[in-house]
Amino acid sequence: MAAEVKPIPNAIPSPHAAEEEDLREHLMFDPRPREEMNRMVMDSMTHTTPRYWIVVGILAVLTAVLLYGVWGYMIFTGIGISGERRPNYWGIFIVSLVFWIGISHAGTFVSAILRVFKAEFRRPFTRAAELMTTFGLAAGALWPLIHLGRVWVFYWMIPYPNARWLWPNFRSPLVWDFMAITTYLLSSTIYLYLPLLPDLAMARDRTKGWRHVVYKFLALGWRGTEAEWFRLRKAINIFAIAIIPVMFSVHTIVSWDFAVAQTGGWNSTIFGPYFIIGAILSGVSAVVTILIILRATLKNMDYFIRLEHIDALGKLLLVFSMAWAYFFFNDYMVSWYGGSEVVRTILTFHASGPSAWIWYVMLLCNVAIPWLTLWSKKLRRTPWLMLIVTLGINVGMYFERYTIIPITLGHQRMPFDWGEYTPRLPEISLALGSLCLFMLLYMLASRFIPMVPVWEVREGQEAHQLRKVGKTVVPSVSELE
Amino acid sequence: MATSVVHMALFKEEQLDEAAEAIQVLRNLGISDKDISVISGTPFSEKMLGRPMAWTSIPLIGGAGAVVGFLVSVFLNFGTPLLYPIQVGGMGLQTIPTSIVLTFELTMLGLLISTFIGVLVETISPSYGPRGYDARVTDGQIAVLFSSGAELDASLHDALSHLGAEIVHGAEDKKLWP
Amino acid sequence: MKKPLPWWQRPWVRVTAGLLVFIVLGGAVGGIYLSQQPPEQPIQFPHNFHVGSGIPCLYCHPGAQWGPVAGLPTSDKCWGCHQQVAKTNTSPELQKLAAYVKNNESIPWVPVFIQPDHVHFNHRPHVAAGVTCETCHGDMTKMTVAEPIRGQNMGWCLDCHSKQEKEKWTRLSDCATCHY
Amino acid sequence: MAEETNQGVWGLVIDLNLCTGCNACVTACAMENNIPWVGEEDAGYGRSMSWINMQRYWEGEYPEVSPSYQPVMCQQCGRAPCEPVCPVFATVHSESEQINLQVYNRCIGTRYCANNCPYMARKFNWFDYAYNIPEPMNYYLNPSVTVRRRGVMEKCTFCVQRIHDGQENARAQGRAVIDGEIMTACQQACPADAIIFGDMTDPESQVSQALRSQRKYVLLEELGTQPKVTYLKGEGYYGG
Repeated sequence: MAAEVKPIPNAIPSPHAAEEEDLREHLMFDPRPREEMNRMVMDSMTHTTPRYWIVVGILAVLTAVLLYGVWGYMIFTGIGISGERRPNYWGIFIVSLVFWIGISHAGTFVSAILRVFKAEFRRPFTRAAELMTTFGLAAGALWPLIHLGRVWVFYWMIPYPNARWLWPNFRSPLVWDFMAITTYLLSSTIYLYLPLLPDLAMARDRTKGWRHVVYKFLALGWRGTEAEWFRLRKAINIFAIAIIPVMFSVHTIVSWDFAVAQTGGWNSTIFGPYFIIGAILSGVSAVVTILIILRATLKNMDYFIRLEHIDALGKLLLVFSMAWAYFFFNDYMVSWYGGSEVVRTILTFHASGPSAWIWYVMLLCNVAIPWLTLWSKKLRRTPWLMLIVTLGINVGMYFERYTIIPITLGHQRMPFDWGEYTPRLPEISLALGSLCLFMLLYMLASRFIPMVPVWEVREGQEAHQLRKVGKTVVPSVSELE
Repeated sequence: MATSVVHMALFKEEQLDEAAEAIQVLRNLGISDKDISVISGTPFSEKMLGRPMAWTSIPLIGGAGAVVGFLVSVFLNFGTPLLYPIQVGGMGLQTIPTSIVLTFELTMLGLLISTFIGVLVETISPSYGPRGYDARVTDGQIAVLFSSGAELDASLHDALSHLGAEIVHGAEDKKLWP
Repeated sequence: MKKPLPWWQRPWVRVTAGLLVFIVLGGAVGGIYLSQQPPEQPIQFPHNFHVGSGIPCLYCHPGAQWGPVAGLPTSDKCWGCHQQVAKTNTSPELQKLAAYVKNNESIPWVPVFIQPDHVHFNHRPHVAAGVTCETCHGDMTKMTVAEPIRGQNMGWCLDCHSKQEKEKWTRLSDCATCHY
Repeated sequence: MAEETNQGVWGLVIDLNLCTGCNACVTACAMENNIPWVGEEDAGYGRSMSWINMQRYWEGEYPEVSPSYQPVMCQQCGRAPCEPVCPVFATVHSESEQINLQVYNRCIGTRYCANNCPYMARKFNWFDYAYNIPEPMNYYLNPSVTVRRRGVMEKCTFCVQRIHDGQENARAQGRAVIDGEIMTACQQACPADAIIFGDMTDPESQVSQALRSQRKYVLLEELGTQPKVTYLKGEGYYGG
């Protein structure tokens, strides 16, 4: 069966050759032997240049100083070194929390939703996206802690029997948040690990020294027996289906942090889906950003990650950008039409207050630029342009959260207590530090975890066939299970 | 069984049909299905290889975990407020809308974690059938392992090499996990 | 890369890890142990003898009747009796008392039963409700210097409060009863 | 101890016609409740801790302007939006005093309650202000009130320590609390007697009488928070 995967020889040259070529590329109809793919992946993993170590070193120092150093200083002096003040009790700590939790939606979206719906183009980059989920959550889960006034007693949010007879308040959205983020972090980490088992076994068989010891431990003695594959398939199926509602619940609950409050501009029933769409928009953009960077910097990745994938994700991005605009407009329209005095003043404040430029940059990056560029196949296949567009979308999404959190908070019901918020240096340093942490973790993982699920790619290549229909060929995908 | 040796017939990745054939040959030569096992680098379902259905208790373990998670959430939502009743914001002590959130999260957490524990336990618990391993499997090769006495060797060897298999006699069982 | 497994076997790693665990655990255990020990007092005051000879607690700690703080006796109060007691001149512990009185100094008693700043305890309602001293302070007929009661935390308070009459529970479980 | 079950519902009435905006209440509150001063820089940045916000609004066009003042403290809502959002029960509804509590040592500093307070009545300890009070000045600290450390939220408590004290005294003397016996610090300090505090369940108390005025209103009534602080302003008369 694998033989049929190969391109049909002597295909009649037709004016549609370019389209055919795309098809081939789309589902990777140019299979290479498994050994070669393994070798390519192992190579990308073990190959390090001095430049890589310099970047890692710089990132490590930056993380240590900008994130942990400043955080430690803040713990010892007080949260006051941030720019927060009455009435802006939440600033970019919470903005960053929402941002990173949003980023973490990408992996699950790519590898669970696309897996369940059998979108075949997902195969080569599921791992890259799942890693983003895990590390995005690792960076995001820091923020609720950084943001606490007394972080050393954060464990009071954990339900456990104690000498105080007190349990957490399960009516508080922050406890839901805590539970949801914990659930999502654990399940997405496991969901990263399960499909990794065969690849870890592959790495185990091809390494020596400390790597071998670690892979041997992590691969759990994977041999590839029928029972093991069967079990893995069952577990992945359970995960793929169960993790989707968990993913939706996480960002819905994050949105409820705002929506359940009576605060003007927050109390909106549409916040749940609006936040989810925003999260997927920023997450998928981040996936594209990372894929472009991986393709450019990681060895052998141009075979696995192709312009076709970026093209396909670009189409998704256009759809999500439109969906985001729809939800944004819906939220705006209903709030504005409702005519509540406080909400109307907030909406006016967003668009014409001293921070209005943030609101306009948000609309520019999230709507205008994607709509103007992503419709074009040619532009979608231009990596540097896609890099700019996707980075722009993430800037726009950051600004969206910034508009919703500190700017809205500054303009509430008591006009005497209106205020503005400007982040101070320590906060900005922490925000940059978490970005450094994310990049550092990702870079380290890229040299430790096989970045391409070779067995999934192989499985895909076996499932795909080119079928001749009349004068052209069409791809067909068979069910493997 | 004590005297039998584990042999391994290695097939190239594209020789799936031959591998399936080889299993049939082994069966015809009187080796029962439980003395055969197939290891591969790509997921082939038992249907493809014409093998008996594998069985797993992972959905069961996952379901049990979900039930445990549900019960824990019921205790946290409806039990803990009674242990020390604290009024907040004019809400009742046990509120159903807020309890749904936690119930969902903890049920899912129970389901997903126990599914993983199921995989972990089943993977590291001892398995039956012939054991053996070859690193070429992760290169996509298909290894058909079978245990048989030494006297069957000649006929087996012929049949299997006819199918294009590379035969490893007395495949060693490497210790793959500490 | 972050997996420390290959270094597990190295002896210095194990020794360091062992030492770290030992220090952390030892520090925790030691801290808890020390917090449950009676502090060093300026005079080894024999509660058992005084209570045994029939002196009521409120004689030396009268504040318990009317306020939050029970009070620790001043040297005047001790001297009121002890200047007439023959043993005062012989016992070495009582020589210390005599010295405090002579130098007109207060006795630097170390309070044993202290509440943290965020807990507001008042003796009066407890005494009025008929709670005996030994319920919270232990049996003083068996102690010389006062010893702390183990695990006297919020759960300990609530445990007793929850055993009171049902209609009092609203007030006795209210956070503002102790925390403001 | 017959009156143990009936603790009363405490209420505060502020007559804005009488208020001159002299800030005596703010000062008295700070002294009573160990409210630290935050220093010039932070106060200018909007981090002053006073539990009473003296809100000043200008009326008219310059130069014909006249200020109006409104002291806004925690409104002790019956259905407080700040309470259910706290993850650790640091701010709860007191069943026995019918006020809104802040338990300082339980607070972990999420600041969610402050966001959710429509009256902006909550103040946050951004730094260890109270522990940086210079040497002789720390003698002003009131031993009946916890000194707050960094990272906790705080707000007006209706001087709950005074309520406790009054109730406890009355109980020890075997009588009910007399109206006017328990005074909040702001009430005590108000030179214009614009602040009235007392039991709203007692129909004869000064608070209940004031509450029958036609001039009464509560802040942001449309939110349904059921505040225990009532304001009197404008034309009208006292009494029902």
